[in-house]
Amino acid sequence: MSASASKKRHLLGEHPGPSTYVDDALYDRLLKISAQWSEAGLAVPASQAATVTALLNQECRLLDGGRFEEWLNLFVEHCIYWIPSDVVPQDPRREITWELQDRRRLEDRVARIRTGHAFSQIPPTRTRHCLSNIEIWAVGADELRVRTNLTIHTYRKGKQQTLPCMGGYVLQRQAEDDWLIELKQINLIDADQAQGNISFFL
Amino acid sequence: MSASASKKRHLLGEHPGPSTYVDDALYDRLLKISAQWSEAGLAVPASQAATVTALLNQECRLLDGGRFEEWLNLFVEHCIYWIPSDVVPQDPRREITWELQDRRRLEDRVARIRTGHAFSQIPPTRTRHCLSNIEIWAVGADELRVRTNLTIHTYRKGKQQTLPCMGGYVLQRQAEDDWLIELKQINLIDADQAQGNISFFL
Amino acid sequence: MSASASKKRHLLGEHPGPSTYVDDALYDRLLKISAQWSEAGLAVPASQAATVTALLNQECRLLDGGRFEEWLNLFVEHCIYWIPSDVVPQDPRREITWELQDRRRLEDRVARIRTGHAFSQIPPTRTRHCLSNIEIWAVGADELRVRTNLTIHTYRKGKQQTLPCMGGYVLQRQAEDDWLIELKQINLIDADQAQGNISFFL
Amino acid sequence: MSVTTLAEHKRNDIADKWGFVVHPSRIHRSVYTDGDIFKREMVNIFGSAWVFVGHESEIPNANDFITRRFGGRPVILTRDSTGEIHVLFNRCAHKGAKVCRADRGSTKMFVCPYHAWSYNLSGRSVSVPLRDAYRHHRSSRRYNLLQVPRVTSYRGFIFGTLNSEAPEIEAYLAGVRSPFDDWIDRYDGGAIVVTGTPRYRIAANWKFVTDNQGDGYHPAYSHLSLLSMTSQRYGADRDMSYFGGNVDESRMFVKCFDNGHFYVDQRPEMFADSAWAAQRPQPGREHYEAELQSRYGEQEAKRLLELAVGAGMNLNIFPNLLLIGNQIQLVDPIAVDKTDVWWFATSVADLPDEINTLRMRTQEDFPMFGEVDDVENFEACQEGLGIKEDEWVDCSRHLNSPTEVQEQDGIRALVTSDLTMRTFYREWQRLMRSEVRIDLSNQRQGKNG
Amino acid sequence: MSVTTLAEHKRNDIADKWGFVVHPSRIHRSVYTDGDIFKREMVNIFGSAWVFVGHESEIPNANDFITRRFGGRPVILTRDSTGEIHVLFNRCAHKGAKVCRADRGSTKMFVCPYHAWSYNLSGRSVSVPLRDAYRHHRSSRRYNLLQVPRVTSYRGFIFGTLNSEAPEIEAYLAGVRSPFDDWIDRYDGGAIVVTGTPRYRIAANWKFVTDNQGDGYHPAYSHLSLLSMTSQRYGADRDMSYFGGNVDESRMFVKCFDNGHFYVDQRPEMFADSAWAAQRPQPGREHYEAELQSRYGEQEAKRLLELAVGAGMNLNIFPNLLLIGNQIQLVDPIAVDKTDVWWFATSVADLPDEINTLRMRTQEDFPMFGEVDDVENFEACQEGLGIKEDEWVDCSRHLNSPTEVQEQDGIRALVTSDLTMRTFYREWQRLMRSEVRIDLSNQRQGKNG
Amino acid sequence: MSVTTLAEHKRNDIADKWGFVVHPSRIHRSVYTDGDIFKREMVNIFGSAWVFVGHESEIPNANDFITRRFGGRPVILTRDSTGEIHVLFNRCAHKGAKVCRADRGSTKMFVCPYHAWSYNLSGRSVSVPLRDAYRHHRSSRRYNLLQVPRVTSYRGFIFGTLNSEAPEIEAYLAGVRSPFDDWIDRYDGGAIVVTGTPRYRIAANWKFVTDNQGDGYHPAYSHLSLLSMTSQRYGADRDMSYFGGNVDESRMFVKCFDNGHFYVDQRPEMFADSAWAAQRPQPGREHYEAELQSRYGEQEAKRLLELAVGAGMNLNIFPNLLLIGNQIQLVDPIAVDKTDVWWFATSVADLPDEINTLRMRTQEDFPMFGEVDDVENFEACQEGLGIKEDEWVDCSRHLNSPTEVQEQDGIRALVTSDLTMRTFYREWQRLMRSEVRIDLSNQRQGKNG
Ligand code: FES
Ligand code: FES
Ligand code: FES
Ligand SMILES: [Fe+3]
Ligand SMILES: [Fe+3]
Ligand SMILES: [Fe+3]
Repeated sequence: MSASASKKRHLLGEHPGPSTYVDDALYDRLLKISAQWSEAGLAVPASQAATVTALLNQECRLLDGGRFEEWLNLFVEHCIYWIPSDVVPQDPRREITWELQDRRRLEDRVARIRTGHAFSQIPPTRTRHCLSNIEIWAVGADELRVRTNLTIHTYRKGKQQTLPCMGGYVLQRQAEDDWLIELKQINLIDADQAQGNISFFL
Repeated sequence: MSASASKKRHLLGEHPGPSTYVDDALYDRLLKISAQWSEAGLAVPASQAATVTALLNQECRLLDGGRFEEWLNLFVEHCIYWIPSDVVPQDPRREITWELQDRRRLEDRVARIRTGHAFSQIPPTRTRHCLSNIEIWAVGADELRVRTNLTIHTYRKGKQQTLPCMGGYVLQRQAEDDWLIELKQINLIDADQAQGNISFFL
Repeated sequence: MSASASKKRHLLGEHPGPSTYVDDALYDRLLKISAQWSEAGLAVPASQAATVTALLNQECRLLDGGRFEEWLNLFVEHCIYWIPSDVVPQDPRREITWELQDRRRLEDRVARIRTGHAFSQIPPTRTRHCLSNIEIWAVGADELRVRTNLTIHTYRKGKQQTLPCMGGYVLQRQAEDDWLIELKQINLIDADQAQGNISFFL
Repeated sequence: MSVTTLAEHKRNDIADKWGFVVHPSRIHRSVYTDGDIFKREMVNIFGSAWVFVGHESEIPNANDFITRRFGGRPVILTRDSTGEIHVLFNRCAHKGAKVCRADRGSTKMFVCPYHAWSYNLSGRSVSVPLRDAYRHHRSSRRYNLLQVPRVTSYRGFIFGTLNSEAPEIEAYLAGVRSPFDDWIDRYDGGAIVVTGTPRYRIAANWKFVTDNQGDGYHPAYSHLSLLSMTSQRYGADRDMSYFGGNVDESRMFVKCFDNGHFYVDQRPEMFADSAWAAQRPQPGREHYEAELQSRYGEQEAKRLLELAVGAGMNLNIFPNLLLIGNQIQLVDPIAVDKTDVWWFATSVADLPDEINTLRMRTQEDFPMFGEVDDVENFEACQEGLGIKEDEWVDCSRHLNSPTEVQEQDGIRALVTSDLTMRTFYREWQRLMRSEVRIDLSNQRQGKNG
Repeated sequence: MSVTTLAEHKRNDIADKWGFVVHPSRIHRSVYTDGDIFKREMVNIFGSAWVFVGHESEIPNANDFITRRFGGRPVILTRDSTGEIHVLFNRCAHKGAKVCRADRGSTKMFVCPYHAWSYNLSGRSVSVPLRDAYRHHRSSRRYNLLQVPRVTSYRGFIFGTLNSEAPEIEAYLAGVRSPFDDWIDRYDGGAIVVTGTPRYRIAANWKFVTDNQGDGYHPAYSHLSLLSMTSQRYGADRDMSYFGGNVDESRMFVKCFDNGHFYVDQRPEMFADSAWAAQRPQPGREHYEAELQSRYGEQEAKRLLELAVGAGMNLNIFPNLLLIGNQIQLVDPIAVDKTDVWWFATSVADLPDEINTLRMRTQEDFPMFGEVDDVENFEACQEGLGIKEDEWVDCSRHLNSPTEVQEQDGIRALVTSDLTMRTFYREWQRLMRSEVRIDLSNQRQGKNG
Repeated sequence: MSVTTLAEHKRNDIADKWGFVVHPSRIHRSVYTDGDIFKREMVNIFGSAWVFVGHESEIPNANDFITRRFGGRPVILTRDSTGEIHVLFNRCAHKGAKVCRADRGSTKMFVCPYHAWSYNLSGRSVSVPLRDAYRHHRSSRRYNLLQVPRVTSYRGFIFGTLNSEAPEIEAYLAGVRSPFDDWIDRYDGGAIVVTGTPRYRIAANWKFVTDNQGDGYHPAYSHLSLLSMTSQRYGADRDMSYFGGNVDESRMFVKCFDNGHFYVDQRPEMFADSAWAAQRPQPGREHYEAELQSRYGEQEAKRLLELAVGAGMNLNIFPNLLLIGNQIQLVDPIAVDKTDVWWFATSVADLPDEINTLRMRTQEDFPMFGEVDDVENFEACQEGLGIKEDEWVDCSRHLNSPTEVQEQDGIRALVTSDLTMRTFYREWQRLMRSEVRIDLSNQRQGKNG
């Protein structure tokens, strides 16, 4: 488990401060990262792979358990959660997405669910986030990229669904062997098609 | 492959002896274990993880191959196979389960299929047991816990289904690097909902 | 990534030379290999497992990206791609398969798609090849066997499907830590049942 | 346009369709396969008979609720703040949204998530936001949920009917009341408590389940794997072995009553000696057996252990309540070829924990070892009856047999007799023939009392 | 056979079915649940009214095309080589194959993949291989694709109708034209450009979406989570907080027009002070705000930022075009209980990039924070209306209220009035009552012009 | 209620519906899309014509069986202990369960898993447990399975019919018998053996498959990818290249017969020179070619290799048997828009193993390289025909062409002529017009012989 993550930094419901990190440089970076998922770099050493895999397993486990505040703690302060609405993700400045959230709005999403009146999640969508084909490589000393096949099985109101996705993660080093998530990008297999209730966290 | 497992200890059809290990202490232990799947402990070393993963892969492979007698040999003598009927598993002394089997009744289940008249399994449900998000940690010197996302794909009578589950295993050490399964707990994503034909082994 | 694979050896569209390696010896070998997937051998060391897993992840990634020429480069010259039409694969000399392709015909398959008129793949089937339960063992010094559960999620024309398969790979050593695929065998869970549009690469 | 067969052709021409499809010795396949007949059943059967909805122990406290289907209609089974039980239509009086989205829970009121019209657990309107805009509605009952107008609990079993002319429940139960009471009274006043309601979804018409409930002919064959495995592993003369051979010569029997009810009595065989001794072993059997013996002594332990096995009766209370072993089954039709079967497990208050623990494991036996094969056969029947040219389901076993005995409260027959089916379909036919109009409009008129 | 209720029974007997199901104060459940009514809607509503198909900016250049459904019919929206717009039936004139298999693209012609009959983007036949074998076809128009005979663009919004007697679009829009123009003219001539068309599939009848569009009663309740979260995290008096309390006392109102159109005007509240200031914060808000202020100065930045929030109007242009905030909605019925709702996001040409970037993030707010709960309620209504015994959907809010004001071009009413629904269904009823015959056979006769 | 078009409106009014939907030059879309028409087809076509069920080599030995569908009905194709072939309804005579749950196998009898009524492979009752209780059934035939009353093998091809008045199979085959014999006799008496029956499920009406079988117009276009790839990689003049250009000037032709049968003859082109030489290469081609040459010499090897490629004929034997290349196709309708197409691969007894190995690889070529595109087009037609306003499927190609030649046993026409479709639908129309009543009740009367 990430050491940084275990320090709880956010209480939802506080008045969140301004969000200034979502600028053109960030959008440019997102586009560049997005285009790079098609090639994996040199695999990291096994021990690092184990650390990273543990982090992602935890991420999935927290989501599946509905522990969204703890889940948010796995992300760096200046994080992005991105679900493009096209199969080849376009520049989110010029095309709408399913979701492109900064930390503040991720917290809004969690806070909404916690009001007890988020009817689209009453009852909640049950999920099982399954990772496979995990490829991990370093970009510089303090950044890791993780490309996965993320298969999300869901159940709600008598209906079971499978959402096959590419799950792309960018991790930032917090300490020697301690990483947090900067970016979680989810490419739905049918990103450009009609979606049902996707008001849970993918 | 587990060294212990390769020693065949049971011939089905013999008159099974009494089963005395299912007592209140065991039920208490099951409840405690069940509540602990939400947190993974410190990951075991890579070499141990490889041994355990090999055991679980074998378990899946034997099930998918319909080799149930060999599959039973992967379990310790005093084993439990548990499929709760609620999303948050309740005390099986006070709430019915889909299955809570000791070794004797697991053998009954296999023996039934082997009679050639188990119509619910004629033809057999074809399965593909897929493991992901494997987290392994030790509890003391001789016990391991393994938490997985167990996705079971099935095919029978023209119908394909996917059963997303949490698969929780408790392993007991038999020798230095040799483990067998004490508990296999399967939490169906829709454990509290109507089930179709689940008369195969999950 | 496989060093050998990065050397592009084939340009589709050239007049392919004769194919002489598909002979009775090869068919006998295929049958023998096919019968051996039910038992995994001794797992290879972790570092080799990492190399192999990287190769297979790349294979999946290239398929999912529609990069079929690069994908072909992951196969040895004398390769086979085999999808039996029965649950227990029969001798392909005496029973038809869904596909049993040598390199030449695999190239034909790719070339067909590249004509721009392969209507069964207009639009293309979107795929997500997910590997789990990976078991890797050596057979002699220069051959590896890899048994996987290969779950292929697809999307096309508004319809999502899951194809649960046993994916069996035989790898041949090209250099010290460099392997290519000799055989990819895909056992569909419902190999003996009616199939829809499977004109993509499984 | 798609008439195939002479018989179907005839059916279209004849006046008494229901007389045609239900014949004393056979049932027409369309009764199981025709979507229009199914739709009529939801009105004429489930809108007319007393329908089983749930058990009081599922909503033990004031403000408890669970959701169910009532002949396909989404309903909420509630216990209101005064303890009274209601079966509310889960349908907002405003624009029709389901007001309750949970499977179960406890609440003072349901607030419709769309415009916040709210209702208490009696179905009465609590508030309508900005209600002034509805001054034209003359009755304040306009804002109530509709509900099943007659709801009753027969000793913990909750029934409801949409039929204002239905007889009282006791009269409705007729002769089956006595074995029903037997089933309930087995524990010297110990109250039955539902401890889990697993559900199976089956791809077959709901009446295959009720047909099977009275079918003493099938166990030796449909449950052959169970019987074989048991005798292989545990020797002869174990549980259910009495269904082998010529079972009609056994001491078991069926008994059929008015209004479509019947039951099968296995007790004369099952409890001839010790049912506990004959039972396939449950997990923990020997441990808890020893525990009980040491605590209560041999004899009392023996008595108690006999309560850890099934009741030895298969009751069918028309149309959708079955009692089988220690379990309560609710048959819940979803479509002509789709049914949910709810298996309510039961514990008994005041019995030792050990007995209730054993009961849990006992009640997991038959569903996994036996019922699964029956369900496979129901689904195989549904498929087979898809063939139009083979039209009839036989229910003529022991037809007009001299072995039938007219007793005071019903007819007793051999255990493999199809008299059970004939009894069920006679009532079914009567109801399907009738013209049913359900009118609940008075619930929205006048004053909230 | 499956008539349940008195009202349904009556409906079968009465002459004016459409008069029965649409009543001034209530709508019958079958309007939302009956598959036959749905089929008729595809002809009588979507075959008769002006149907919204797409926006010109989706096919900006000659030879561009996208595919859509037109009341269920697969169509291709094209801009031909001369720039003219067509709505072609995606159905080969030969044996009926879909000729276009892509969702969008640019091409000179569609070549049918089966026998290579080809068509230009006007639907005209380009070539028929070995055409000699068809000498008996007298008209060369025999080889054309059929198309929606009347297609028009109202200021970028493309409508088509199968009805040769439909009025011109301007007349059809009637009073809604003025707020529609307002919506379009918000940017001093800056052109609206569609930047993405995400789609949601909902398990509910399409009219729940249009009903909701004019429903000023629901926001305080259906969007309670959004309002609570906003006030918890960002304080009172933020976006949409004006829907709380007695919203009928707010300055907002609805206005209803001929031909089924209406709109809800939130602008009096939303833009009372700064809508931008009240907006829940978007990702990048503070950065881009600072950027704009430093580039354009405080005041111009303020003006511009007000264009990064929604328009404050909910327009309903009968039957399937909605304008909501900055987004265009196309309501696309698939089955009686299945609908796709397309949400076209918009940018504005000539506005600074920063504003358009902020607009993207603004337009991601409501779909994920608000609409999802409405959709949940639509689906809950679809389920609830499955109950036959509770037959009516209420639309009587502020019925015949003295607060209604007949203005020159329409009727103005309180913001929670169901007058919007009543307006919609009056037109719906008129069309459903009529006998519609669609005859496009002339398109295949005579000479290609 | 949902009538859309003038033509549909007219259809509802006219007496001769079947005359309307099948016109000499066009077929109405409803023939492919109307569920009621499909249901009638299962009776009037599949209950009346000789239906192909399977090949003798699939059940080579006494007691072998396989399961199939017969116009939707689940059947068992058996070879009984005396070697006689039966097509049994897979439906128990008791309560209707499918008695056989396996896809194939070998057994002495089927024991119904529900109550163990058992049947031999002739469909005759073997035993009924505790049969005494059925004394009232007068005939022992009451306990038999129903079966297709007339079953015949034409040279290994098994056909059955429910029509007691059907002509003998030879008369039924009429003119197609001769090319059918040609196909069978290609191997100098070498017997055809089925070696695998892969099945494709397609989302389209079954008749698109039969229409396509006689369609010599489509290959150059629908199979363009195959032709392009082949010429790119292997040069011009390879397999099927003769479908390019004006194929009507080729030596190929179609020939149409009574009773809906027809065939397309490609042999004049395909075997003009060496078909083997022109064939796209199979895996192992060069190895086995060399092997055969060294074993049998150049000339005999050449002769043998010509048997490793397809037969160059497309036969359609009404309604559901197609021969294409070396493969047998069984067209198996499931729903109006869902069809299984079985592709039986064939080996030939007595041919060298090398040839049969090559045949396997040859038979894997077209399904994956060609058929997949046709299927895509069938499904695209099914979608396109969903549009009600464009009503007709054209089948007028070379209508009334002077190039048609009436020969003794049939009419010969140009290879792209739609005469094949016109032939099929003339028979289809005749059968759909008739009133078919299937009565198998006599099978349950009298004595088991
Ligand atoms: S639908 Fe329930 S309050 Fe409006
Ligand atoms: S169907 Fe389009 S060209 Fe034939
Ligand atoms: S249904 Fe076959 S034996 Fe009873
Ligand atoms: Fe039973
Ligand atoms: Fe809303
Ligand atoms: Fe073809």
